[in-house]
Amino acid sequence: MTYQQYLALLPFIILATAAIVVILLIAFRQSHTVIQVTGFMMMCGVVLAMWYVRDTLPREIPPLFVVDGFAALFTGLIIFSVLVVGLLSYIYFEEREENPKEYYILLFLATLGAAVLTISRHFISLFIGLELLSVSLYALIAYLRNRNNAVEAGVKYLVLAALSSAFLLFGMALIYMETGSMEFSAIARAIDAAGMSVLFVMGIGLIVVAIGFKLALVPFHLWAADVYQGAPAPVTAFIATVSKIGVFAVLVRFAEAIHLETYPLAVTIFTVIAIACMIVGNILALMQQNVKRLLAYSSIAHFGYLLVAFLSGEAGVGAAVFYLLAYSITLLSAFGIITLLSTQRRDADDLSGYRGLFWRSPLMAAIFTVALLSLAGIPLTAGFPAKFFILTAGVQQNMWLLAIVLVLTSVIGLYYYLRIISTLFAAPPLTPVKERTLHPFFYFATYASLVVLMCLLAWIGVYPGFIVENVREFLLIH
Amino acid sequence: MSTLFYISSLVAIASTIMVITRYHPVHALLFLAVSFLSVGMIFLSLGAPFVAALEVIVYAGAIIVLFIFVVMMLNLGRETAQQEKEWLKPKVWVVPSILVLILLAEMTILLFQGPDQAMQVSVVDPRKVALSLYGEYIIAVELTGFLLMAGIVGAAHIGKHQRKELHRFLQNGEEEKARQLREPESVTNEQTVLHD
Amino acid sequence: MVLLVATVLFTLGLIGVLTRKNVVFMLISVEIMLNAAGLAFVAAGSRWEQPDGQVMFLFILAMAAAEVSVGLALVLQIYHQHKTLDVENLKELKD
Amino acid sequence: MILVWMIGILLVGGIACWLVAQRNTFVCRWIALIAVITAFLIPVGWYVQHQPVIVAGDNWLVHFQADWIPAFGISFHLAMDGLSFIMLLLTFLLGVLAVLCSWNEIREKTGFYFFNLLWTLAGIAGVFVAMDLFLFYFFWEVMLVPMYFLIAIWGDFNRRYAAYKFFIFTQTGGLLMLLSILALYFIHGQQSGGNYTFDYFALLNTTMVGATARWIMLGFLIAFVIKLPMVPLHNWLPDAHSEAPTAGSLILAGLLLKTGAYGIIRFVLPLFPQASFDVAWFAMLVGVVGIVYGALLAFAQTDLKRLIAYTSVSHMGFVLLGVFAFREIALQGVVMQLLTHGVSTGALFVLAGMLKERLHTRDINQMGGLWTAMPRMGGIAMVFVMASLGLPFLGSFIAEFLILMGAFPVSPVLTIIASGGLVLSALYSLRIVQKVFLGQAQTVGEPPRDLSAREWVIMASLTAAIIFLGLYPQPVLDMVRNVIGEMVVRR
Amino acid sequence: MDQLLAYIPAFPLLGFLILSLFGRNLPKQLIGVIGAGTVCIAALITIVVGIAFLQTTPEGGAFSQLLWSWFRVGNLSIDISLRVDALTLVFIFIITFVGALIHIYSAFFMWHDRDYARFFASMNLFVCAMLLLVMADNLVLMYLGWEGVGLCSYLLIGFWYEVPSNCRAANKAFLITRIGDTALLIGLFLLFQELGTLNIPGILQRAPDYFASGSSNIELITILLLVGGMGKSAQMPLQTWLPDAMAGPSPVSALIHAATMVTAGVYLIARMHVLFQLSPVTMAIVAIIGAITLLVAGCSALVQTDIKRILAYSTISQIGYMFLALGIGAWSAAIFHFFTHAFFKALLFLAAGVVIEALHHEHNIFMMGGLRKRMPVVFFTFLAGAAALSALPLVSAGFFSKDAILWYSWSAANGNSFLWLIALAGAFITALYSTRLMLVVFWGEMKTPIHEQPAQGMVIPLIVLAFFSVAAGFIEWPHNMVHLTLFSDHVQKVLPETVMKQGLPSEYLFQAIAAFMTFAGVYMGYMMYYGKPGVRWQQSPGLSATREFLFSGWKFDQLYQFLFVKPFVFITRINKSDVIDRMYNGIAQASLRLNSWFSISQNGSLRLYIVGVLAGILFIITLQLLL
Repeated sequence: MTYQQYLALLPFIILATAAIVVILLIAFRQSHTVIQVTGFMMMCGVVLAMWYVRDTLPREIPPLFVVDGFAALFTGLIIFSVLVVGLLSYIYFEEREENPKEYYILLFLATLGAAVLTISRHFISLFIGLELLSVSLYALIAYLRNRNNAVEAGVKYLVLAALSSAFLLFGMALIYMETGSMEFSAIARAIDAAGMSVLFVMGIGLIVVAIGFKLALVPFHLWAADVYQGAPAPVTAFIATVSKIGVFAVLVRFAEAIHLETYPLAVTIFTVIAIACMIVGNILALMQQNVKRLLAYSSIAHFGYLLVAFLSGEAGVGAAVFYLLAYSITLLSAFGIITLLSTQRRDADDLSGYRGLFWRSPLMAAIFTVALLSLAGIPLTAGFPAKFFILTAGVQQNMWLLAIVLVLTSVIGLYYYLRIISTLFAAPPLTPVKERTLHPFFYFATYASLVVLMCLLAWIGVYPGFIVENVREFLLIH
Repeated sequence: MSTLFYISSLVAIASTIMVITRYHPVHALLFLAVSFLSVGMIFLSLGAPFVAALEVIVYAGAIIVLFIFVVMMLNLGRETAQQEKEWLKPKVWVVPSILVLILLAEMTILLFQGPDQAMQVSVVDPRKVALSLYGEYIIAVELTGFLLMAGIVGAAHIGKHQRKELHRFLQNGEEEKARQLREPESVTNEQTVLHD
Repeated sequence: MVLLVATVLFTLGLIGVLTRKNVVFMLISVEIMLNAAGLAFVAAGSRWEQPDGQVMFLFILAMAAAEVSVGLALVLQIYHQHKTLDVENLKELKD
Repeated sequence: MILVWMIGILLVGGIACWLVAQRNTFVCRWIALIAVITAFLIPVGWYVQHQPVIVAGDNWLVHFQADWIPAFGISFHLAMDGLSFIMLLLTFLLGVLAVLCSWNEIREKTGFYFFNLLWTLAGIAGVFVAMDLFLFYFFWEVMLVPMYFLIAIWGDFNRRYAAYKFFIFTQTGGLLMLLSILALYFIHGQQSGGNYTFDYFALLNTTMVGATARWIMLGFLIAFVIKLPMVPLHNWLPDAHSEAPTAGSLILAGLLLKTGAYGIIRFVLPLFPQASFDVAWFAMLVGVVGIVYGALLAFAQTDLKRLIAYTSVSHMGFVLLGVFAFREIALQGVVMQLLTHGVSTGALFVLAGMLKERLHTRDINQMGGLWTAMPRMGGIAMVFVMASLGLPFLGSFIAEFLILMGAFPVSPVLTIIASGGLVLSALYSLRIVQKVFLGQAQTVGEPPRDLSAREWVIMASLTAAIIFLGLYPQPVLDMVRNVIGEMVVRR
Repeated sequence: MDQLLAYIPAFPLLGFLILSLFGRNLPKQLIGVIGAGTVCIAALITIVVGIAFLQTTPEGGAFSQLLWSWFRVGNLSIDISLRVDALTLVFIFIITFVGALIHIYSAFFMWHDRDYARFFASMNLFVCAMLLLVMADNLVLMYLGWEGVGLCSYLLIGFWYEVPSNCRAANKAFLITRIGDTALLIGLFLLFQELGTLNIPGILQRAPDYFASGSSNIELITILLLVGGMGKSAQMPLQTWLPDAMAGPSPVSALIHAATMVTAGVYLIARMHVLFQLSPVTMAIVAIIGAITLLVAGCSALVQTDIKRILAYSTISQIGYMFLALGIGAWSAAIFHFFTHAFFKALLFLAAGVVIEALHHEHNIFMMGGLRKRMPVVFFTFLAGAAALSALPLVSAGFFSKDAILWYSWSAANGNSFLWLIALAGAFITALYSTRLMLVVFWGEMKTPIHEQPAQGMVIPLIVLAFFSVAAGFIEWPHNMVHLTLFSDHVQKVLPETVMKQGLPSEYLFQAIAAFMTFAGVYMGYMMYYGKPGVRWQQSPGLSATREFLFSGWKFDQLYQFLFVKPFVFITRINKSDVIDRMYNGIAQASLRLNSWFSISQNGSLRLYIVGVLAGILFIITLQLLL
């Protein structure tokens, strides 16, 4: 390993260090606040490091990793999401858990896993990244083990994740058996040389199970709602954003390496899955009264949309990145509101609790509304250009079926977003809800960051050009 | 060599069937040990002595012990067996089994569709593995450390329990938590030792 | 041939996960599946005379250990809270 | 640049209203009023300045272009021709009235209300001047959201249902249009050798054949006819109109429906001359069905606002009939219809709102004999009822006359059936007067008061507008002559 | 002189504007002065214009004035411009002159009404619209007037809006005439499509060259115009609205539903005579419709008991005469009958109004009686009107006009004996019901006490009208008597001369027969009703059924109710909630159903979730196997 390679890995090393640092801080019995601030700084450090090494990219670290613009983009997205999740976590855990510190270890480890996924170009790194993410998530989901059926959610996630990992491994083994290599590009070369084989395709099929599980694609989506509901709100936000971004990144990299679009079977499978996601996700959400579950279903649908971009090949990558960015910001602000509204007893996931929020707390409701409109893909919010670019990608590749299903299902989707919005603006219940005034500083900071997120949504919604240009620029680095 | 493979394969499959059909947890775990051991034999027959040893030590040794430990701790004995017997009615397992068997059949067909390679046995010695592990895959090893750390921290946190009323078997919970912490660590140690 | 064995083991594990209601048994079955996948890797490694298969097996081993430890911790919690290990009792999160 | 100013004033005014309302709702109202009036005065002032230029007949009067998302060939391109100018005038006129008629009606959450109102108007104004298809779609959606809030928050009892329905219907159309826009974008891009752009003027040069053109055209058309609305895609309209607050109904009926017609004239016909000609007969048929069907339904209603809403369905059928006749006379009639329907139906909705304010019901069976107490309102109502049934010397007649006259040579049978709609329109229109104003006075409680000064201003300006349009429509016709002429030539 | 034209409608319009905007704040006297005064001024201007016209016929046979260009689109160019030729002059004279008299009368008649201003506003608007109708230079402007008078008719029939039946009558009137109007409108479209213009002179000039006589297009156009005219003029089968329209105040009935508006159809056909002459079939239809109508309405008039309904049916019947005359090409006779009819029918309505007012709003003639002595002025004026209606020879204006129609119905080229017989029968019936009306109302015992005597201002118009009812006929004598044909000379500047058959019997014979029929009618009425209170002869069952049938206006209302109204109301009622809505609700329901199905999969069971994963992999592998 050369200096250059180490340099390229610097952000990831910092990320790993963050977990260690937290352990040390715990060992030195530092307070929650200190850990939080340190973690925040470390994450900022990661971003800075990423910025610092930007010019040296792309850099390969054979055989496991490659750090290129694509990875930088996705890692940036992940770190950005984690920053917000961390912020949310503070006020969330401070009053709920007497022992919130290990949480940060797990959080940073999971982030590390997701970040590793974005740079992996080898089955081993893929697998380890994925497992690092999963194992941390088991614990994170069940972190508040006495509350909210967190343990139930944890067990469900664990069993299914382990199962899907088994599928992943078996699929990888089959591919390895066929090609004699676990490196994406080597696999592609081997396949080019030897031609496509049955085992190879079957291996891909099995890998789809694991990826599908992580991304909560139909029919591997069944866990999503339960886990979203059971997990602590910031963790849910984490699952919905970071873990999915990481997995999606590696999926795209793998697909690009082996030219997935040349396999009709894979295309068919993904098309069917995309359509199923869009339909099932949206339909399931229709009557849902639990906001977290509803967001779970909506995220199923959103990954259906995202698959449209994924299926459009190279043209779709930019769209997908943009979409993920918009989607993360949106979801983070939504979960931010849920976190802010959550009480000590339970998460604010019952829709009836949101009744008339606009008249009690206009700013919060405005943030939530903007987030929901963005999810629905309404102009002036980031969701609109995001969906637009995805449709552009789809139409460009003449995927009319997908495009039309996307359109029609987004219409169904509108209904439930509007349902929440209507609730926010409905007449408030008579009993006044007491305002929480704990931790004024962090409370304020969270609030402020949510406002920033909202503005970001609006800014991207109105002027997506900046992001588009930058994404393009980054994607050219490879 | 291939005789060894066939015999151990049959043993592995048979004992695995036993694992999933046993009512008593301890019985099942014992069959699991058998299964792991026979898989270890298969490894040997495939020319991978190093992993064969690891299979025996870690899987059959550490992991099964961990299971047995929990089984013992929760006192999953005859009552559980009785319960399992009630749960495992044919109507519960028939449909899933048929589905899975269909899957098996399909996968088998696909396996045989693929080019049939004659099984060749070439020994990959531990040295080669070690070089590879600490050569190109060194970062992966480091990451595995983090993976295990996640496991430890997670298990440690979740294993704690705040309830005032403790189950009678769990009154000395602290101790048990400490043990749990220890188990995964032992795995890391073993690895480190093995690669030295 | 090895793959066939691995497949059979894998599907047996799958049957186990599906049919057993006891969480511990489910975890055991998952271990079987992981083991089967490991077997496939080792077989592949030996086919190509590479150490990579065995290296992968090592990682699987580590992951299985980590997973089992968290899993069993969860089993303990479940037993605390529900006084049973029946997964059918874990149905509070639903539509 | 004036176009940007117009939209910008409304947007900023909206935000200002919201912010100020926390302190003082009175000031908030005045801000809203001043913002809209300013926006109204801008095109008027411009007209006064540039009258000779307009007469000289340059189609495109004002241009504004700036980069927006250059990577996708999206620019912030606004432009105004005669048609846009007319629609803008209507928009701001009704906008002023909408603000006025919400003056006392909205007592809660005033700031947010005016924010939504002004933003809706801004969106509509944007739709009328956007010359970049992406931008057009953007504005198309921007006008929806605040409108949704207007219905969902300040609406009547069944407001949520109505708001959903409104949003979902229009959004369905909108997204289909988006698909079509994209398809057009790529086809044009490929034809012009990689010049991917959403610019209207560039896309006009796209050549398409056969099925492609038809499918793409249908995407646009469906979006527009949902807005129009066309039977059988009209179902959002009665609910939305009847549940919306008065100003909401006014804007819905007066402006939002017009965006659909505007879209057809501006985009469908010029972009797909052949394809739209191919469906013309069918579209005319559906238009006629709409005329008759809407009239039948209007007659049956007992909810006043619902009744008026169905009359819109009926009247908008004329638009479809006229547009797809591809005759200059008919198209001119369509433009007139847009204006006059906006004024007359808007006025009827305002009246319905005033009645509701006084009687707390929309059920016409519970009204009657109101002329005695409110002769002024009765007289005004008579004017607009007559406008609705197409009495000459009111603008609606000119519109319907021209449409039918233009459509007659194209399809006499359909035109004759459509003319039958005139008889039906008399049926439902007279029913309004009869049930509400004539008959025995209801003696329950105090008689409702007649129009206040503010209401009088609203109604008088609408009345003046409709009579002016009826007696001297020539300025309007001159304004759009070139636009329409070009379209007919294109075909 | 051309520039004066606009003032004729402008003054009533001014009156309307003032009264409608400020009416309720003005004192009643002022309202009356404005209301009646503006029309009187219009009448004066008309007379000035008329004299100028008669002195020197203007170039092109008409005064015309372009006010402004209404709309120009493509080759369609419509102006607001007025045109007064000989035909129009007759009409505007009647409208303004009779209108002025009726306005003066109303100023007193309506004095006690609460909505005095509204009444005059509507009346003024009506006069304005009616003037526009007849003065219009193009058919679109004429249509404006056409619809405008419909609106005013609607407003005035429903003037006393508190009574629901009045409103129903108003609605009915508007709707039925609207059907005709729509046909007229379609006619305009067709006309424009063929000729490319809607200017009346242009049409009249181009049509003969463009259309072949009897071609299907011209037939269609003229039939559509005819239907328009039938609606306004209450001809079969669109006549049912007129009797109900009597719900309005009497001056309204006099002005709108007797003198002016209902003759708009006559005007239209006369105005478009060139087109009609090109289509013989339509001409025949016009004549037949006129004939049938005059008979049907006359029979109904025989049995009515409401004084105004009698007059209404008689109006329908008399307009039937006019249509008959138009249909046989006796253009000037038709217009002449319009001219005289306007006077005597307005007179009759106004007088009836006085009677009704005097008897506490009593409409039933059998509750009246013996008014001859008590209200002599009214009696004599009414007598003059009734005489003119029944066309008493030589002493009434009605004789001269009706006799001409009877004569032409036989002798004109398009006439025949059948039409003549019907017209003759009509004359008999007319005389019969006129006599009945006179005898029952003015002779016999008094059954209702007189409540008040008419004001002086109401009597003067009656007397003026009575004078004209007697004297108006003297300007046009039958050819065989005095050679004085002022009226037809005047009208024939515009309208063609009637084409006669060859070899006709002596005109005296026809006059004698007609006179005989009239006297026979009078005599029969005298026999049946003189001194016989009540109507004992009606009590036989067969007759009473016939009476019932005639009384209800030949059951046309019931027929329409059954054929059109009920089905229409039924359809609208069942579809009130919009079937299409059901479809969308169905979609929504289906989504919700799907939702509940999918929701089953989210039952929280981990094992089910695993089955889901299994299903997924099974799907993938099976797909691979199949592909």
